[in-house]
Amino acid sequence: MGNVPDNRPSPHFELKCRVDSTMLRPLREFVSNVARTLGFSEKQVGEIEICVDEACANAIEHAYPKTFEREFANGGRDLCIEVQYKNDELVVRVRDYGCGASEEMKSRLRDLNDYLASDQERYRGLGLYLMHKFMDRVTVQSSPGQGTTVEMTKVRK
Amino acid sequence: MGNVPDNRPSPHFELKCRVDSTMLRPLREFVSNVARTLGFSEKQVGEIEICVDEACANAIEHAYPKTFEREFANGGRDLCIEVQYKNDELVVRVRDYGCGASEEMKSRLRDLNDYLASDQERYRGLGLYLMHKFMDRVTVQSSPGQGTTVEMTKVRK
Amino acid sequence: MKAFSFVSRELGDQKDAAMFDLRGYIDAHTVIEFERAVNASIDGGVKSLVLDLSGLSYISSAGIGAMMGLARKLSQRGGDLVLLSPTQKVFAILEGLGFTKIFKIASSETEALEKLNIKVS
Amino acid sequence: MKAFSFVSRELGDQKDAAMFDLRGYIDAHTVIEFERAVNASIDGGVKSLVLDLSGLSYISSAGIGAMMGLARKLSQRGGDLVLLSPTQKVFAILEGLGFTKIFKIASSETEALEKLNIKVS
Ligand SMILES: Nc1ncnc2c1ncn2[C@@H]1O[C@H](COP(=O)(O)OP(=O)(O)O)[C@@H](O)[C@H]1O
Ligand SMILES: Nc1ncnc2c1ncn2[C@@H]1O[C@H](COP(=O)(O)OP(=O)(O)O)[C@@H](O)[C@H]1O
Repeated sequence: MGNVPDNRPSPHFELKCRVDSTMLRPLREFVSNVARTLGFSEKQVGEIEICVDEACANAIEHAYPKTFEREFANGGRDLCIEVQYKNDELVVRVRDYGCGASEEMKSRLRDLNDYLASDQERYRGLGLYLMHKFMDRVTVQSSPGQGTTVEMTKVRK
Repeated sequence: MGNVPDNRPSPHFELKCRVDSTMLRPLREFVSNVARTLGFSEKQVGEIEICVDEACANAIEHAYPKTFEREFANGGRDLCIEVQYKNDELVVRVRDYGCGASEEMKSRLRDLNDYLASDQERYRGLGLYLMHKFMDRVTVQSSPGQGTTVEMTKVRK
Repeated sequence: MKAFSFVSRELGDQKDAAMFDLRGYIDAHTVIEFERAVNASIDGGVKSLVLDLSGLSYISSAGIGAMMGLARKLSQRGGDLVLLSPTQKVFAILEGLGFTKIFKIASSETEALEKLNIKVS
Repeated sequence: MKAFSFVSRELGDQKDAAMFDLRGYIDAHTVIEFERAVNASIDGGVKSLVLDLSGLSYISSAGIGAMMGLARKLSQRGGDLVLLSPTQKVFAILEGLGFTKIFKIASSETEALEKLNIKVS
């Protein structure tokens, strides 16, 4: 668009919640519904939906191990989803306040062949691979004990 | 339930946003989707959806008259939706930071006959009537210049 | 998946009756498009309208209010408005508010035409 | 509107082949129920499974991982897994990740049975 000002609204959302995994559906569908409203194609909407779901599921499953449990009544987990849209880019930030992730996770972009070679009751480790596959940019910020923020950007096409 | 502790999770959401009316859909569907996930019937889910929509539409349409316009780039409006569930009750609070509403609006529970007797291009004034009709409790807090909060409670049946 | 769209066609033998097949939802945002469409039709001479609601997933007070205004306008011109086949969800909202007693509602096109006193050739 | 449910039945003439008709979605929450259902079936002697995905609205990595584990388990027992008629949305996700080359996917029940070498009487 160059110097032409963009007169379309730049919506912004900040959703703080305490939830368990039953609420993954309303969370992922909220963000994908925002993307749909912004004119993303149904294919892109589906890709955004699964990436948001994976990031939120990770926050719920991995960020709060047993030692944190006591702080959260009734199995709820604190997380925050931020959504911003500007210049055809949807930025989604999923933040938790948990144990933080290792250096390994940050650089983790598991090869699909590793995944396929593993033999498990339920294969795991596809979440970050998937985010990198479906989003245009993914960054993970985390330090042990400080919680984790996954920032994902999708360009509308 | 008396003294028996409720072990089901009590989810809590606080959604702050800057939006225009195009975003009414993702907002109302988010809250109704949370209600669905909590086991509300489809009929109750539909009633919650329209009440949330009306409250948000009011915040977007009425809370920020022209004089406020300058503060909000690109036609965005600030509002906050809080959702809480406990002991079979869903509480939804829709808050704006606008001009506030008159005493008249707070007590307004327009009779359907008044509505029908009015002759307009587009009939108006059904929003608060509808919230009172479909929700179990509705309270409006507002003072001129302080913004408005509509609190609505729906009991799961 | 457009938020709101419609397809319109003439109804029966008359040139002043039309059917609008509504798709998507009518809320405070999309009501503008709905009003533009039906007003253009009225300006073109249409007096009687059937709104097919079977593809309408949602309606808010803005949409109900627009349909009330439309019904009033048509009756002032000697015509009428009939709502056809609302989904269970939309019907429940209209019923809960008392509008199923106010709007003419039909469950088939034949019934809708009868309610408008339109003969099918 | 349950989050996840299924209907299962025997397939063809064999007693060790079954069809699961999946409804709803499989994510990190509902995957537990999905695994419970298919594992009970395997414990009951089933070796070959067709999962009808036409009613599955969504799948996340948890569901894909569970299906991968299931396929591995069945092949270890001399059986196989076939996915039947995924919706466009689910197919797009599987395809984007490369899983349409890994899972056996059929677009009709006949094709699914052929892929399992099951004869229909
Ligand atoms: N929010 C988080 N907090 C702490 N650790 C995390 C978080 N997200 C991911 N991880 C770590 O990174 C690993 C890889 O995540 P992912 O690729 O999504 O696969 P999976 O969740 O199936 O294990 C997880 O197993 C976990 O150890
Ligand atoms: N958030 C708000 N801020 C300021 N005024 C409001 C707000 N919500 C409602 N009002 C006032 O109350 C009136 C009645 O609202 P409502 O019953 O929803 O009908 P309508 O929005 O169709 O006028 C509005 O016309 C407006 O004057």
